[in-house]
Amino acid sequence: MADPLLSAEGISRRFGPVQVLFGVDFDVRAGEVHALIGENGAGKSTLMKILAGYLEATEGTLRFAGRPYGAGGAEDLGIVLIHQEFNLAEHLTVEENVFLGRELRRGFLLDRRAMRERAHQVLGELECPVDPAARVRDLSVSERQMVEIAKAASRDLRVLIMDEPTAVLTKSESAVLFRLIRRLKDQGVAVVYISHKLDEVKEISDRVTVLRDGHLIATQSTGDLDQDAMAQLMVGRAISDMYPPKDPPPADAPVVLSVEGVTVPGWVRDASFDLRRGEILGFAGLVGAGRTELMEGILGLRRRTAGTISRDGARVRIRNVGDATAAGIAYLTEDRKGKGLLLGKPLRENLTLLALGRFGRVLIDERAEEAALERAVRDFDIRVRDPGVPAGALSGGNQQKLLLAKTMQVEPSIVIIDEPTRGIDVGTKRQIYLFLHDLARRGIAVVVISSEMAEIIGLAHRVVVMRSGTITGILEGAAIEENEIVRHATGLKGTDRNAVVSA
Amino acid sequence: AQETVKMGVSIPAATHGWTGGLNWHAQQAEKELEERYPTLDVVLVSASDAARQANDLEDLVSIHNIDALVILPFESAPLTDPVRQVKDQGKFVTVVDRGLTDPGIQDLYVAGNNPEMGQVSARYIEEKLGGEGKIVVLRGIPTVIDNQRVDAFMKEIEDSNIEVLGMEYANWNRDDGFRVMQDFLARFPEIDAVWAQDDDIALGVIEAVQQAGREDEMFILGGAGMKDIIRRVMDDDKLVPADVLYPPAMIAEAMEITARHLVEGEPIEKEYILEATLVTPENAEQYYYPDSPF
Amino acid sequence: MQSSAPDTARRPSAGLDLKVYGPFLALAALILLGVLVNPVFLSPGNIINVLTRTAFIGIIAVGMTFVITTGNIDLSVGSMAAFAAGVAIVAMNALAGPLGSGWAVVLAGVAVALAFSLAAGFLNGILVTKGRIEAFIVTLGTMGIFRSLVTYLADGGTLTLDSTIRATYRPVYYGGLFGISYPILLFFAVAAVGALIMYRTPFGRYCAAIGSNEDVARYSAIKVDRVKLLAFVFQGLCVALAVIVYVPRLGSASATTGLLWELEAIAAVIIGGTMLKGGHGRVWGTVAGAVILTLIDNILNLTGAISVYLNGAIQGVIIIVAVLLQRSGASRR
Amino acid sequence: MQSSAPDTARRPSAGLDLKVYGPFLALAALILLGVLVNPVFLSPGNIINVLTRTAFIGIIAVGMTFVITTGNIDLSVGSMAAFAAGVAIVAMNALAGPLGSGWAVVLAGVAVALAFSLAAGFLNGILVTKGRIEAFIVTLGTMGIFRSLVTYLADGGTLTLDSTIRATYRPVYYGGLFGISYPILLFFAVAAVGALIMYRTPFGRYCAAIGSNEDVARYSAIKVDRVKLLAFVFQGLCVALAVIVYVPRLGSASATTGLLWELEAIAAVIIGGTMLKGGHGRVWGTVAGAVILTLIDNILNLTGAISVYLNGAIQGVIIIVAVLLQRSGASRR
Ligand SMILES: Nc1ncnc2c1ncn2[C@@H]1O[C@H](COP(=O)(O)OP(=O)(O)OP(=O)(O)O)[C@@H](O)[C@H]1O
Ligand SMILES: Nc1ncnc2c1ncn2[C@@H]1O[C@H](COP(=O)(O)OP(=O)(O)OP(=O)(O)O)[C@@H](O)[C@H]1O
Ligand SMILES: [Mg+2]
Ligand SMILES: [Mg+2]
Repeated sequence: MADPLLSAEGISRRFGPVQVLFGVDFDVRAGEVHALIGENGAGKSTLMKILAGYLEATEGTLRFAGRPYGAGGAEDLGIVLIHQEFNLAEHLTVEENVFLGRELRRGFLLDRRAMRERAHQVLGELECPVDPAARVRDLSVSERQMVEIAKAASRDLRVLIMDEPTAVLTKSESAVLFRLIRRLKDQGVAVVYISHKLDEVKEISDRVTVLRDGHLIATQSTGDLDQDAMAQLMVGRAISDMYPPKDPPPADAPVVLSVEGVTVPGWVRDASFDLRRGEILGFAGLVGAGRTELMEGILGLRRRTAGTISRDGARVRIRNVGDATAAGIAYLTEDRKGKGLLLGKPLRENLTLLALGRFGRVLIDERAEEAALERAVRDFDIRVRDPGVPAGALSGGNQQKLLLAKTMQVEPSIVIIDEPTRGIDVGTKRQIYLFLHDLARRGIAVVVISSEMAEIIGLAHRVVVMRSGTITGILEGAAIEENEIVRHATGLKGTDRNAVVSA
Repeated sequence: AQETVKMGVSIPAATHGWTGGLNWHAQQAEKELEERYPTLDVVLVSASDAARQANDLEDLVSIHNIDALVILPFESAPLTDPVRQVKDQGKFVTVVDRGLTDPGIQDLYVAGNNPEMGQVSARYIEEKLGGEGKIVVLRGIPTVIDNQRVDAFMKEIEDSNIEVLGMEYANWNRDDGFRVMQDFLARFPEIDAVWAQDDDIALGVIEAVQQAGREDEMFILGGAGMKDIIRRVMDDDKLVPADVLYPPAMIAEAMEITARHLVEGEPIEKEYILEATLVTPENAEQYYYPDSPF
Repeated sequence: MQSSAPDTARRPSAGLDLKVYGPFLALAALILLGVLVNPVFLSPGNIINVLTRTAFIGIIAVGMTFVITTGNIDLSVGSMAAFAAGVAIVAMNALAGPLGSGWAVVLAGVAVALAFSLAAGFLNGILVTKGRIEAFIVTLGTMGIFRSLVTYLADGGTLTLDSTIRATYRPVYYGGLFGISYPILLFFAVAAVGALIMYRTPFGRYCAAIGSNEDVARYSAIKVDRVKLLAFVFQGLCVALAVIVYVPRLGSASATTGLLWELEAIAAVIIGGTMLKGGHGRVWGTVAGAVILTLIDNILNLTGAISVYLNGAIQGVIIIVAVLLQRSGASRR
Repeated sequence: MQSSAPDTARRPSAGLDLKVYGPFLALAALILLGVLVNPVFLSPGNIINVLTRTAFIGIIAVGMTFVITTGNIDLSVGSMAAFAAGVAIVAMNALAGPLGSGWAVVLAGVAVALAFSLAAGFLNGILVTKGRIEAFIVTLGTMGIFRSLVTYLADGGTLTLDSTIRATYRPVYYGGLFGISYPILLFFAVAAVGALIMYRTPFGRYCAAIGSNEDVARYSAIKVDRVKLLAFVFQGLCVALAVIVYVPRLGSASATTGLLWELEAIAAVIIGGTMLKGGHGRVWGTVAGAVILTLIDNILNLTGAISVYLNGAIQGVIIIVAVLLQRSGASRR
């Protein structure tokens, strides 16, 4: 066995009073993919930030090729971290971001052509269509993630650490990423791979390390583990049947939301669908299909040029989120950091921001807020040791939970959730599925946009498939299975709008 | 030993040339008077706006507990009441230059005469032009002083054939004088005289005129008695044939008189009006203080 | 952005706490200095004087706290004040005929001042929100506009309140309750209300939310434009209140009234611990900041020692040191 | 915030393009206005005058563009200029003895101005980076300090350059090449270099990156503090250059020299399309902005039509309209 390229011994880390890592050992060899898994808040990102020199360890030593190195040195050693939370300068262009801090130059001046070409090439290899001259702030989350990957890939790497890179990617993009990882592997790069998608872990990794509550649980070769075993190690108990049994609403259930011919310029053309009481309606499609944009159009967050929206048969005017909330519609954005949470503000203020009106018209009832926070922490199992910290201090998955809790504060009768389990561990995922299932049973109508096929298939009573801005089909019953969805998503099938496919 | 007498002096901060001179003369006088009268203590404060000057008056009374106040008001109207308050606490009040709206307040008034200054300037220009010609006027900072000067000036030339081509504010500031004059020169092909009203402005104007090479076409009349200008008058510079005095030294005079009255109990008359003297090559020498910064 | 800074994220409470207490520490230090320089400093008379004159800037600064918290800025407050004062004076003098010189006419003047300031604030707000122009530019423009309107109104000179009306109005500045002058009372009333709005009402929360991330605010059903607009209108209101206690003091308005007040107000806000980038508003800090600024002037007057020319330099040094003191405190934590 | 305004999302370039061209459109519109007002406007003499005048503010504004791009601000430039000019004049007068009144002494003066401005910029930078104080406060403080130092130096009056030295130095302002004055040439040289640095060197990118997201910059191994510090020093350099062409104009410096230049410089930058919050620097836009500001003034002086009192108002209106024009253009796209 080759000895490790990068190794960490007895790493501990505390944030003020709270300790989040307890003497963790971890190593990765050249040409190996080492997966790191664990529940939300287990300490994965923290550990990786320490390896990559973004955080100091409270205790423990780091070695590279046997030689100890400090936080400062990581960059020069070729240790690169792709952050779980985006780490791009929004005002700058893709190309500027990719080369930020290590620009190519000719003499004093930037060699802009070279950089543009290089950026083009790297993005090309990642099959990512974005223009290097585009501003990052104009990109979608998925594109941003690809840019992050491009940024990392364009360096001369020795160790590549990826913190949930596929959380915001669709299958096809993930496939591209895996090809990249394999190539790097062959070049002898050591890869650390964090993910909550255990199938991916199984597919790509050679070894798996499991963290739980900041403690090292096990490090084993992937061959010896199946997904259930991994899940069990993570959560500490067995996880059976991820998805609760579906019980669709009766066919005559009233239509609570009906969308007619909505067009969002540049994004969505003439989209129509109905949503029934107590129904879970899935939205599938490739990145850029425009699902998010359609929903944002409905919510009045993007300009609609055409289309009508009816609640319980009556037309409603929705010009902004306020109107939507008044109409009992709540939306959970896919862009947690950019549009979802105020990372600098405490949990309480984030939780109640959307529903602040309910916590006192004139003066805010802070006691009620506290109560709400306690409830939310309980109901959504938000793992935070000190509720005083700002939302930005939560682990990625726990931020997602907080966002979900925030959305539910308005007690909507229609919930639109964009990527509900983005960055959420298997155990909690199941909780969320149960939660959604439960909402539907209580007669609430749920729309789920997800890039995880399994999630759509496992949850949705009906599935709307979109492709580049148009609805290509609405699947029901047995028609809800992978091939059928992919065919519609890729345009092999069904273009006549609202062709209801069932079997 | 004799118990000491405190004299508070409140003046505008040095925000342009003239007030700069004012500050300098005040400080000179402070040094000199404190030497001459061991029992006299002078407290000098300067303020950058009317409200602040009112604050200073409060502080002079409440903190320094002065016996007498010498003030050159930032503006007449707003400071009338604050000064009255000082008076009401039984202090001796000397007002300099800008009269309060209620003259009843002051025990002593040492005044420059703004209307007269405008008048004298107007008369000079009028006769030098032989009663007719085209002139431009550069005004100071929008204040009562500026208005008094300009109104008097306009009134004086009313019934002559002098045409005022243009009027702009130059804020008693060289750069603005230069800027405004440049544009006047661009705008008017023919200018016979410039009333700059202030020597700082005048200096800017001179540069602009020289740059345009139109020195021989016009003359410039400033005001105040800044040494550089007096110098030019002395060397009878055709471009600056005269100047109208409005000496910042008046503050020193006021302090002096007040001090003498306080310490030696010397009797005083209620008003000292320093008339706006016209400085010409003939009498220039006697108004030239080479060592003053102004 | 600053929000997500990992290091600040790590010890959020610490940093904030000091942002909260820092200004008061600085204030305490300054008071100490004052006492050392001259014991008279603590005489009730002096204290009252200082606080009373803080009132104008202080009240305006409270409004500024909201504007800055939403991530905007208002450079026009100084000339807005001059303008409102001017209009009020003209109105009162004009109405003296019909209404006599009693409280009726004063109230009329107050009403006029209010109306104009609110309108001015509304104008700023509309241009920023609907016109989508940087607040800096908008208020730079309106600053010039208001300033020269008052110059125009005064024909370049000074607008003076009719002395008989003045007599009626005077007590509003010089009078008081239990030895505390009305301006001080108003100042603290405004601060208290401001603090209540900032910390306890949805509006305050919304201002902070918008200042820290406008998108999140929009996605959270906050009417971003309306909140911003309201912040500017509230600023207008504060200016009006400041004017109401200013006019009886000097009884006049001119082109130079309120010159550079905007700078002082902003400085008070920043010294108070509010971030210029927005997202965090500290009303009581602003109060401390305003008092600090006036104290500096006052302390300089306590000592006849230094050359008058150097006042500005000493002010500058004290301001920087005062803030440095807070920050270094922060890092010590 | 504005960043992901939904409707712009799809067309990344559009909004920016207008930020780039907007100022030049506004400039064109203004020139048109000027011609209509008074044909003299286009006379070579006037054009040269206007551009020459713009030089000071323009050169300083180029530096300001960098400071603002990094998300900071520098209020001290005006008094820094006065201070540097003052010190340079004193130095030259003092050195006239040993060095005579030839170019030697002028170069000495230039060196002194450079030294002082760079030191001043360095001071600002250090206080902002090491002292971790908001740039607004730091530079507000140093503004007061420099201003009153020059007042002190001049005894409240005016520092005047010895006339013989002046004679040597004079051409630097009034002379030129092919009818184009040196200040103009310097101005465009500085702008060109500034643009090169902003768009073609890593430093320029780092400034933008820091202004856009400081953490990201830090994570990308950018020496954030050093870059900020350099930006302030560069600002100092620009001030020095402005001073070098300013002094020979009137050969004097006083307490009023450079008053409010900071405001004009910042306005020029913002009108030029740079965002006050940082992240985006537009050097050529700044040049346009600076010219726009002087033009407004020039046009007003060229028309006798309006009451002098209202100049400020018209300036304000034009500034707002000029920017409004850009924005509305943006939304039309
Ligand atoms: N800056 C911080 N201040 C305080 N606590 C923090 C900070 N950063 C992380 N934590 C805490 O450390 C713990 C581990 O966080 P970390 O992000 O490493 O979890 P994770 O394993 O990455 O979870 P996820 O899978 O959700 O990303 C969490 O409880 C989190 O609240
Ligand atoms: N073919 C394309 N044309 C234009 N933009 C595209 C295309 N493909 C991807 N994009 C980018 O993808 C983004 C849309 O991705 P987004 O992820 O929002 O789509 P979606 O349908 O909401 O899918 P998901 O919900 O999985 O993100 C757009 O912002 C756009 O920048
Ligand atoms: Mg994580
Ligand atoms: Mg989406």
